[in-house]
Amino acid sequence: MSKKVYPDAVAALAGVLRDDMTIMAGGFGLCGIPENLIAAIKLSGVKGLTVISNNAGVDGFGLGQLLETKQVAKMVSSYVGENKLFAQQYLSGELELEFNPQGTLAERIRAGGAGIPAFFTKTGVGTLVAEGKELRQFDGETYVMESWLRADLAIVKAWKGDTEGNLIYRKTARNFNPMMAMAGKITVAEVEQLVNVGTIDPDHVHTPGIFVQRIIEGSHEKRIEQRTTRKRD
Amino acid sequence: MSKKVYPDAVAALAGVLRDDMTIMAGGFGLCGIPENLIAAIKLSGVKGLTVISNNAGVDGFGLGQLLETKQVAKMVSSYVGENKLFAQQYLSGELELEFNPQGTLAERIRAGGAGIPAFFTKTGVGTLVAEGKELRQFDGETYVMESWLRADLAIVKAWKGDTEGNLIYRKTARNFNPMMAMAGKITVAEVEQLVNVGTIDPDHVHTPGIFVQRIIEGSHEKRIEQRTTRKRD
Amino acid sequence: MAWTRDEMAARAAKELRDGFYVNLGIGIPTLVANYIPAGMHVTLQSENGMLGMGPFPFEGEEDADLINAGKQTITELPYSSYFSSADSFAMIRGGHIDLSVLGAMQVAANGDLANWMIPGKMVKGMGGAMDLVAGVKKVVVVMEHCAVDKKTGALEPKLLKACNLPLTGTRVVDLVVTDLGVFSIDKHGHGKPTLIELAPGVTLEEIKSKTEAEFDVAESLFAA
Amino acid sequence: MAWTRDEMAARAAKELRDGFYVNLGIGIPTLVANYIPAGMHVTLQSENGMLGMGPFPFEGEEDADLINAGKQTITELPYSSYFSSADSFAMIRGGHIDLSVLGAMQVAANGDLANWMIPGKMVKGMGGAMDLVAGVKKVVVVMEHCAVDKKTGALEPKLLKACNLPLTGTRVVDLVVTDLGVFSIDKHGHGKPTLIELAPGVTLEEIKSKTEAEFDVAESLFAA
Repeated sequence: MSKKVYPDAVAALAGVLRDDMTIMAGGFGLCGIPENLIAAIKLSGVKGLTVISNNAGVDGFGLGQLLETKQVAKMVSSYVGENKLFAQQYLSGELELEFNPQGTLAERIRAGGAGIPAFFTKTGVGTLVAEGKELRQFDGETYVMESWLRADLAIVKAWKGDTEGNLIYRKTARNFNPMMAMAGKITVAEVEQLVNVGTIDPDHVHTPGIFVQRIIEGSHEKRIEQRTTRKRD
Repeated sequence: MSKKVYPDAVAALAGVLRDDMTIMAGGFGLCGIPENLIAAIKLSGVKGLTVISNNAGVDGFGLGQLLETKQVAKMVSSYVGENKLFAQQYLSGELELEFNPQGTLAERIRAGGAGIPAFFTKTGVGTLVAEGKELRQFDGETYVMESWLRADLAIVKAWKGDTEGNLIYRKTARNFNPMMAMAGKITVAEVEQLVNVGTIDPDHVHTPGIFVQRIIEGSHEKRIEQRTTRKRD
Repeated sequence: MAWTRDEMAARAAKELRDGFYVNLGIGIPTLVANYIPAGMHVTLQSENGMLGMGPFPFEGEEDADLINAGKQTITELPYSSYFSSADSFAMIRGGHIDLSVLGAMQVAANGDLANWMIPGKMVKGMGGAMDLVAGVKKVVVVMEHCAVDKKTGALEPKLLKACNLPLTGTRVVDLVVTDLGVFSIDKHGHGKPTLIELAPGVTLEEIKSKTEAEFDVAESLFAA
Repeated sequence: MAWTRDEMAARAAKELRDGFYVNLGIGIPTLVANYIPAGMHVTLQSENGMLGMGPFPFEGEEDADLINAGKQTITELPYSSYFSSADSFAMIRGGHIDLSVLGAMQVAANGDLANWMIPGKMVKGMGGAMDLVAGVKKVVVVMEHCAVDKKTGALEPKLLKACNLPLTGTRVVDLVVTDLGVFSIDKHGHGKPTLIELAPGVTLEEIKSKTEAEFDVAESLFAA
């Protein structure tokens, strides 16, 4: 067995978690979230977390679970609309919140993984998001400087992973996971299917194993947030 | 037939080429270069080109062919060591040359495609590469600001492509092709196998069709620059 | 008679062109997909990481790994592709998407857009809206012409001289489709918006009385 | 007796650790791959877009689509992966590669490195060298201790007080392996390089005479 493979989420996070750390958590809504690793963080009781995640889960599922236990001190997100507990804790001042435009959030995380401390973007110029940030003209247009995001720990969810940490994602469950895998000092991945090396075509790898320090196989509820369907004719 | 599919390289470049334009050309060495499109540019006789490409081909093959005909006014590259004609034209002042570190070149091209006019990197700080560029400290380290690169035309080579322009590359022939596809005002792709939509697994697409305006199927010599082998035991 | 939600969507769909890559926001903009003319090839982008968004799945065929930016279950098409959020917004920010259709709380005469935040209310976040309006080549807003004050029932114009809500972007809107008519916006210049269409039965007087922004009226409307 | 090229590579290989991701330059650094200890798992990166670089192919099995950064035909391994140049240098610049072994024209006492350009000669370009030395966690230089002046035959030291060739990076080298010995560099501080090993039969006097930079000598060398 490769040294990257751990038996379960609790084992994979052993020695990694501490109070007041910064954690990136992959997923968009409830799609592609590291369910098992979130549960293990809840179990650990670690507190004062800064969590970087596009969304905050829903009440009782996903990151919503870490709000229930008040383990989260600050969220960095682009949209938190689906979570009543979040609103409550935010309005009462228990929870700090930093909104980033979704694309700026994604690019800040990529920059963190790619060794780029800052970059310029048009997104948010002239809005609250640009307040206090450096503006600059390029080719006659105004851009705002945004800085990288990095984390002590990144938790990501993939479809398949091999024992060297090579990951492939499935459909729109990819979302923020690949960049977060790059931006964590330590990255722990959970996959639906842990496979031997040689199983994944090297041309199909989405996240090369270099970005994954620990990996587990887990079972996933994969809850659907908005079940929309059409009638058969 | 999709509106993106053209019968050959000459047809695919019709109405696109003009003197003094900037062209990005994918490939690393002779690996993954758009052979047919380069040949069509040679045939067109278009002159005064600025060519952005990691390398400049070899004498008589790849971009080397456009040097023979003196169609290139300037190269933006990271390494041009394999080309005697290049050296000759450069030393005689016929050819302008801008060296970029390979990673800076790759990132500048990605930035061009991603709408990021400038970013900071550690690469090149304290060297000739950083001269005249803005330096800035982040977290106590010095970085240099680099700007985006965009092109009037990007020519790229992929393994398979479908009629909507979705591309997949093969092994290390991927290299600069995906970023260049993003950074061209018009991107023309040549592939070894043009397939119908539905043939490529949507999870395996490397370059989504949105980045490809025209596509051709061509045959490829795929010359090997350094044939290194080992003996069978 | 003012346009229905579907009629507004159908009007926005007239901005589509063959070969366009398009991002549709939540609400009325989503309905635009139903009005893509037959024979026209339009590819829908979903900013959570997909090109070639298909219709809702048949019951029982929902896939938790396949959702749109509104978190609704969807399907793929033969020419679909998936990519990361960073790649998705590289596509958006880099100007590769031809058209974005989205809703608004307020639009100003100069193209300023407010659609994400009401101070004092719980704020849900801007999601990808700021990136879309900053990056997409053409931005079409589809909205009710006026908001209704929930307490007083008074009509509040949404096409304003200047937005008073926090902005999503400055000088970003190209076209506004409301239930009463259509305005083109001179977002790069200093001209007024131009009313270019009126919903059937809506008078110039009515739309003027419900619009705070000053606007010009296209000659074609006088002719009609 | 000075170390051979293979012995220098073998010495550099002692810097490898189990689980390391490593980038090897062209020339002697490439030989390091032959000295990875049995049982140690080391993954080789090729900056043109590959992790898990395998050995040269058998004759007749060369693949034009599968080359390393030196443009040599290579093979893949069961755990290989391919990626774009942008992703490859994101990996390098982002500090994810543990060790880089590369050649040098000159190294300065403070870790400055020159290995890409001789003014007045035709310049081939820096390729990925500047990115590697700026981004990789640990940089090991393997080089002949002296260059030989082609005209006069005189020996020219390469470990200098300061480089006089254009730099590849400033304060980037951690360790220098030459045919005469091994020096550790205090690249983040102001200390001198420390000679930590001597090739068998090489005297302190010889190496001093062939080194321009001042250096300390590790105590362990006196003990020996």
